[in-house]
Amino acid sequence: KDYLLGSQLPLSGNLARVGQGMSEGIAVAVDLANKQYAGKHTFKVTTIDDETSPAKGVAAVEKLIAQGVVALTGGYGSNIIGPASEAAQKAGMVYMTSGGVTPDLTGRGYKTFFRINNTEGYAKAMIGLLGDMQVKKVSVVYLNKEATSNLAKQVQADLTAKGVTVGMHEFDGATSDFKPLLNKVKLQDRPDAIAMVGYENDYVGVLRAAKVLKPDVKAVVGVWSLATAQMAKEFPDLMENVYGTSMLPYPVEFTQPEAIEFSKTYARLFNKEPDYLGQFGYVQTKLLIEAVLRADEAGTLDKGGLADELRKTDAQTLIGRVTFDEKGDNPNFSHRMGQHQQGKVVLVWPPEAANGKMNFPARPW
Amino acid sequence: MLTLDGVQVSFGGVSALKGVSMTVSAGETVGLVGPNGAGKTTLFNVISGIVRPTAGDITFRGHSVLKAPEWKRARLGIGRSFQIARPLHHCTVRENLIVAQRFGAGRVDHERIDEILDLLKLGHKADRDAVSELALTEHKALEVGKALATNPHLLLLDEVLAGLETNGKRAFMEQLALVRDRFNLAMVVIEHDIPTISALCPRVVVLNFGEIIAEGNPGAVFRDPNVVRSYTGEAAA
Amino acid sequence: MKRFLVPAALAVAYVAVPLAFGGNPYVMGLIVAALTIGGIAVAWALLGNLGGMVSFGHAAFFGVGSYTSAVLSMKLGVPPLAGLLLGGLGAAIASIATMPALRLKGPYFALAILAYAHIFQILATEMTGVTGGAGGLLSIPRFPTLLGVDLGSKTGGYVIILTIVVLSAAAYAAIRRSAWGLALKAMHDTEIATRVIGVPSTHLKAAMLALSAFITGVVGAFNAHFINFLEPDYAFSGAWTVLPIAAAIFGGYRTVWGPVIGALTIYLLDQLVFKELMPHGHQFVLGMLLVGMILLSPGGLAPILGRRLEGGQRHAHA
Amino acid sequence: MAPLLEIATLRAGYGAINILWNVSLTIAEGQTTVIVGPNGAGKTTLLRAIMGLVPVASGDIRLNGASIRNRATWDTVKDGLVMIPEGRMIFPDMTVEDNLMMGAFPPACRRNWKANRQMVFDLFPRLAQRHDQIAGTLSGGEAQMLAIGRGLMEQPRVCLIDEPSLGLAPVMVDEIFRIVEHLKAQGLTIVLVEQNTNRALKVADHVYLMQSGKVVLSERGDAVNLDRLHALYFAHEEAA
Amino acid sequence: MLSLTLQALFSGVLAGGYYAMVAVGLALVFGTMRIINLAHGELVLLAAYVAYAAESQYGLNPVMAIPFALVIVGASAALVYALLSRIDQDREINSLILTFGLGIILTNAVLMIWAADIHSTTAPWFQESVVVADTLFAMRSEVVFFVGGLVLMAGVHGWLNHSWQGRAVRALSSNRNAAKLMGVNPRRTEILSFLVAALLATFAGIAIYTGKTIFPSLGHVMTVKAFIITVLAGMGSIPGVLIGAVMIGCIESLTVTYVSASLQELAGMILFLVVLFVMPSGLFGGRKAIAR
Ligand SMILES: Nc1ncnc2c1ncn2[C@@H]1O[C@H](COP(=O)(O)OP(=O)(O)OP(=O)(O)O)[C@@H](O)[C@H]1O
Ligand SMILES: Nc1ncnc2c1ncn2[C@@H]1O[C@H](COP(=O)(O)OP(=O)(O)OP(=O)(O)O)[C@@H](O)[C@H]1O
Ligand SMILES: CC(C)C[C@H](N)C(=O)O
Ligand SMILES: [Mg+2]
Ligand SMILES: [Mg+2]
Repeated sequence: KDYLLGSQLPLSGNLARVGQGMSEGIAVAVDLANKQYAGKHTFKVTTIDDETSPAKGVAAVEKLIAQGVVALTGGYGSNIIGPASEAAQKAGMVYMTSGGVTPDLTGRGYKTFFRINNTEGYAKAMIGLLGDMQVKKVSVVYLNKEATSNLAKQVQADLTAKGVTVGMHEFDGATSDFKPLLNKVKLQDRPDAIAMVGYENDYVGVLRAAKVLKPDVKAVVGVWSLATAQMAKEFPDLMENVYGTSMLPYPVEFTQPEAIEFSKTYARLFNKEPDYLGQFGYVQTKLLIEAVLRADEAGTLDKGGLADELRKTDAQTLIGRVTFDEKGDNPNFSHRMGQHQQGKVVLVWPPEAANGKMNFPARPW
Repeated sequence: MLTLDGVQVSFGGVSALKGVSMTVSAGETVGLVGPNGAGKTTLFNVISGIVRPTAGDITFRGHSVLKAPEWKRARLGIGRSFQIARPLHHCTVRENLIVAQRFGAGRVDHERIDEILDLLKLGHKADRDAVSELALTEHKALEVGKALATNPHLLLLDEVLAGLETNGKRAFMEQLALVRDRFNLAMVVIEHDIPTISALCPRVVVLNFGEIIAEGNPGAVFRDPNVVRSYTGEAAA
Repeated sequence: MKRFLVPAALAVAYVAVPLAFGGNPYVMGLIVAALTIGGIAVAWALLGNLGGMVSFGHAAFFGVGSYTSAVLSMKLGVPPLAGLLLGGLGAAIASIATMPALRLKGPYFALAILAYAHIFQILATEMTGVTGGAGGLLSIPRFPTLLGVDLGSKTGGYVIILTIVVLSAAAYAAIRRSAWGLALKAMHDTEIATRVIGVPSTHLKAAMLALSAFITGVVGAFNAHFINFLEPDYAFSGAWTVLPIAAAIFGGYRTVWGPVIGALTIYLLDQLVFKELMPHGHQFVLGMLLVGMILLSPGGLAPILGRRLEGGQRHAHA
Repeated sequence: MAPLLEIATLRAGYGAINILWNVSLTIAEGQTTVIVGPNGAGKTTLLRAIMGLVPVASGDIRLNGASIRNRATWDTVKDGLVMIPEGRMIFPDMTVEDNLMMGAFPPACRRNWKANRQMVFDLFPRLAQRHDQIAGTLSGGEAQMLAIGRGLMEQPRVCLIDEPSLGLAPVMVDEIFRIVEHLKAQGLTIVLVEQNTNRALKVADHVYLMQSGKVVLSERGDAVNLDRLHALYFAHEEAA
Repeated sequence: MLSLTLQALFSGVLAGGYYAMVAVGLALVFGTMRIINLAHGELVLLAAYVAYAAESQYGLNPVMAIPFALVIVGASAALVYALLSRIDQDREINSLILTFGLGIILTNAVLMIWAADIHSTTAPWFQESVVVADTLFAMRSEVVFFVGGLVLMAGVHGWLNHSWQGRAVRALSSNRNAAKLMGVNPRRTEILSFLVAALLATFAGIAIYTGKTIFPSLGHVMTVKAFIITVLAGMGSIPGVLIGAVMIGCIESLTVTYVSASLQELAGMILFLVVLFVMPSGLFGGRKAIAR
């Protein structure tokens, strides 16, 4: 049987890069599913570029629904996912994502909305790592966007509760010179660690400024697209010893068959190492496909049974255990942390997932 | 009607007007002459509000207009032409006058517009597509027409006759005299052609380096040795 | 011929379009988005063509209009339809803050307004209490059902934005025909020449700026209730400036309907045709379209259509 | 004398509007040719057409026997054929000094620019005073002087001058005609368009009268009768 | 406290250097042709991507990539000029749309060729810390290109104001027909100014590639910033561009240091407006003719 999935993602505009990464993961999931169910089912995904615009995200969702997709997987940026998933909810269509982590999204209590990650999970990982390092003073440098400031504030709250002194430094997306900001961190805060919450170009900017100013810290930690193969390759002399959220080590180890399969397929399709967005896109789509099949077997797929079927999900995945609560959130989500070590990414937190020793104290410069 | 009292203007280091005082009475026609760069156009700019004087006062019909913007002065009755014609582009000749009436006089009086067009011999061009195709004479006439359409009491004419052929000049001058009498205007006329000025203006004011150096009836003024040296030159004397 | 053109076009717009596309929310949504751009484009062209002021920051008025209406309806329960007018009013009031810029000319004015757009955006981000900050506002009230018509639906939204655009264009046309319009038109080349014949040019320009801001604000308010979502980056996005300008010039910014025609053409071609042909790089084609248009018909699309209809007599500036 | 510049049945105009109708004239080397005619006769248009600023519809323009009809303005200038336009054609947002230096732009003139500038400053001391002023802020007459001075910087061999006395005070008009006589004495070929017929005829070797885009009179300078010339102007007035 | 301020000013000046390098090409084309080239940022970006391609494919040092970038950017600029010169009516506004369209084309071409990933140089030399007087820190690339940029800008300024060709470029924009009467060939002169702008764009592109990160949508961002600075300077003034850019850079870094990094744009914009309201034609906007 043929199944058509829909995907609405930013392939151009500001979020083009991350949208591209996620769409690659989705493609891998579809490819693997077609292999797994070869002869029985085929899966296809139609992707529409939302051009990093909420209105076009809505239009894309509407168009995909009109084309008869069974469910939606994708979306990036809470601000676009909000209206887009609202349109999906109106049509009773399941919207599965990992591209928007703000609590507002699940706060709406939509029956059709599901996501496998959330702000808490990222915060848990950052705080866990910083806690294990036993740092006393942390400077949080964060972008003034919604997802980033949410996460930064959560980290601040949790760290403060643990008695850590936290300095908060908000910056604007247009910032390209971070020296004045880091100089303030260096001369006024004098922290043990710097926690960064932003996106890739912000990280490069912060790290370069730090490399110039050389503040006396013990660790530099970040989230999202940081502890990735891509960054290790592009910025070899910037990344050494930097910590970031990462589900898989790089290179991927043989102890994880699914991970190996995933990264092989990824390499075959896109000729590069999977990045973290690809992992999420893959996991969400794989879970979605499994639920679609279950619902179809139960005969409820076209009667709105997919959401119920998804809610029954309880799976061990590349990003750990996934279940969904009644709001569609994944309460188990907690990220792992990796560290750049000599061109590789070594998992260092939580201890049970670690595949190497962490360098601490260690600076990138 | 118009009184200038010690008007001074300077542009950066250059002082273009150095304390000019003069009066123009109702119905009077005054010729304003002087060498190039003497400050004649600047004086017009001051009266019509385009240039703010650094010192001095301007009263028009009993009130100081020093602080009034250009458009208010136009509504009070100061009309002017520009040395380089500035028609309202993209409008027909008639529309030029309509705008001037509507804003300068407050309401559109089509009879007066027709009369102005008639007096200035612009009637046949009035509704043609755009003013950019007018010939030089017609541009000059339109400059005057726009000012007239604001129902002015005082008309400032900056070299409206310059560049006209001898016959055209004479004809245009006659039109101006007609207009003046018909609308009972006071006029200040800048002109470099001595016969023209002498014929049109019973009183002449000579400006040199931003100062009035002579004033009086044309016959006497143009024989004044100061004026001859700086302005008329031996050839014309 | 010309006399029947406008009523016929209106009939098609109000009746035929909903009948034809009402069942297809996707296409209807695109048409609404195109008209949203078209509405701003009309407002922009009004300011540019009549006021002689090219603005690079209409997003400022769009954003203020949308936030005004959204916040009023969410916090004070103002009905969305009333919010439209209040949004316009809010933008008009915001335009007063921009009026010192009227002293500026050409690119100086254009960029000053852009600076205001940036400033308003940052204020919207920082005034978390009122605007929800970077997180923005979700679930903004939708339009109600009136006389059995669900204005909150795609077709309802279409009728509202169409009406906004038609009224704006009508206002634009009326001003253009008046003595005000003549004075404004004349002002671009020689502002001083209009001032010395009694035209208070700054007041006229201020009025045009306020009107243009009002229309843009209404359109912004409409969009907020139609999309039901706002955040500073979105409400003040440069796209709300750039697309309308491109649309207006593409369609012919010296005509009343050119901006609307331009917006419909560009947006719908881009989303319905180019995106189909080239899912990833369709903006590339859009760029080509703009370049080609300027080179082939510098006056825009409307003059070409006009020439077709009337046998090519009219002046581009008329 | 062999004609240096020859205009043969020239038609030219602006876009759809034709202004010059089969205009023919010859300009002899070293002579001063004066063109007079009522406003709108097409005198300026003729000069612009010679310089290549107005497209030629038909006819020919020959300099030293070679057609320059299709030559670009900037190449014509290099041949020493120079036009001094009326005062509005200055560079309004450059300084007086830069305006003058632009006159020396043709490579052959660059070497002498300093001496030439001094000459211009001697002729028009007002320009020397205002050398740093932005040209757009000059008075009408000052701009006219600048246009003339800039033209002289081009070291013309053939000089087309358009209404040089426009807007100038009587003293300056005297000065201008003194300059024209001086140039004439240096052997320059001059084409002078003037409204001030009185003065212009005194320097003319040959006179053309143009009317409504046509040449209606061609006579040696010393044969011209001013009254008859003015009568011809009137003929135009009545016809119109 | 003092060293915080000093570092802020130092960083601000260097940041201003980047802004100026991008803006000066835009200002040149505006000052000479009255055309706002909205594709200028994209030309800068193109140079940066050429450097990236050269470095990632052939291991070429970014500085060595300048000649290649110059050829490609120069050719693109010439193409932009060729298209622009075909516009004859409503030049100001139509050239906006034309160059805006070209900008979109370039951005998307970059996106299709190089994808949306961020890039920057891998050569460590550029990223080393340069310390002045033990208190002022900078990245080597910043210092090197700041100094280089100053020299280049001074050269262009000198060319524009003191060379025959430079003067012709200005004359042409002031009065086209009059310039022709002076023997100026308009096309040749204008293309020259476009090529000089391409040279500046290339240099700026390499500076950005070695000192910052590049991604496809950066072109538009740079155009807007450069435009703002050009206007702040008073359209067409090269020293003005440098001063305006440094002012913006400093107010931003001071705001970061003493208020908040999220308000730096706000501070820059307010400075911009304040300057314009006091000087309606920019810092060096020049004297304007009044009516006559
Ligand atoms: N913005 C300015 N900056 C510097 N000087 C200026 C400015 N505007 C005018 N001037 C100077 O002021 C003087 C007076 O100029 P004005 O135009 O009033 O002369 P005018 O008497 O009308 O001369 P003309 O008969 O030549 O038209 C001139 O020398 C002129 O160069
Ligand atoms: N750019 C233009 N476009 C259209 N028509 C023009 C243009 N310039 C001049 N004309 C027209 O061409 C005709 C001839 O003008 P031209 O300037 O050649 O006359 P002229 O003999 O020099 O007159 P004057 O003595 O007034 O300077 C006039 O009717 C004028 O209106
Ligand atoms: C983790 C990321 C996918 C979060 C995303 N940047 C957001 O806007 O919510
Ligand atoms: Mg004057
Ligand atoms: Mg003439």
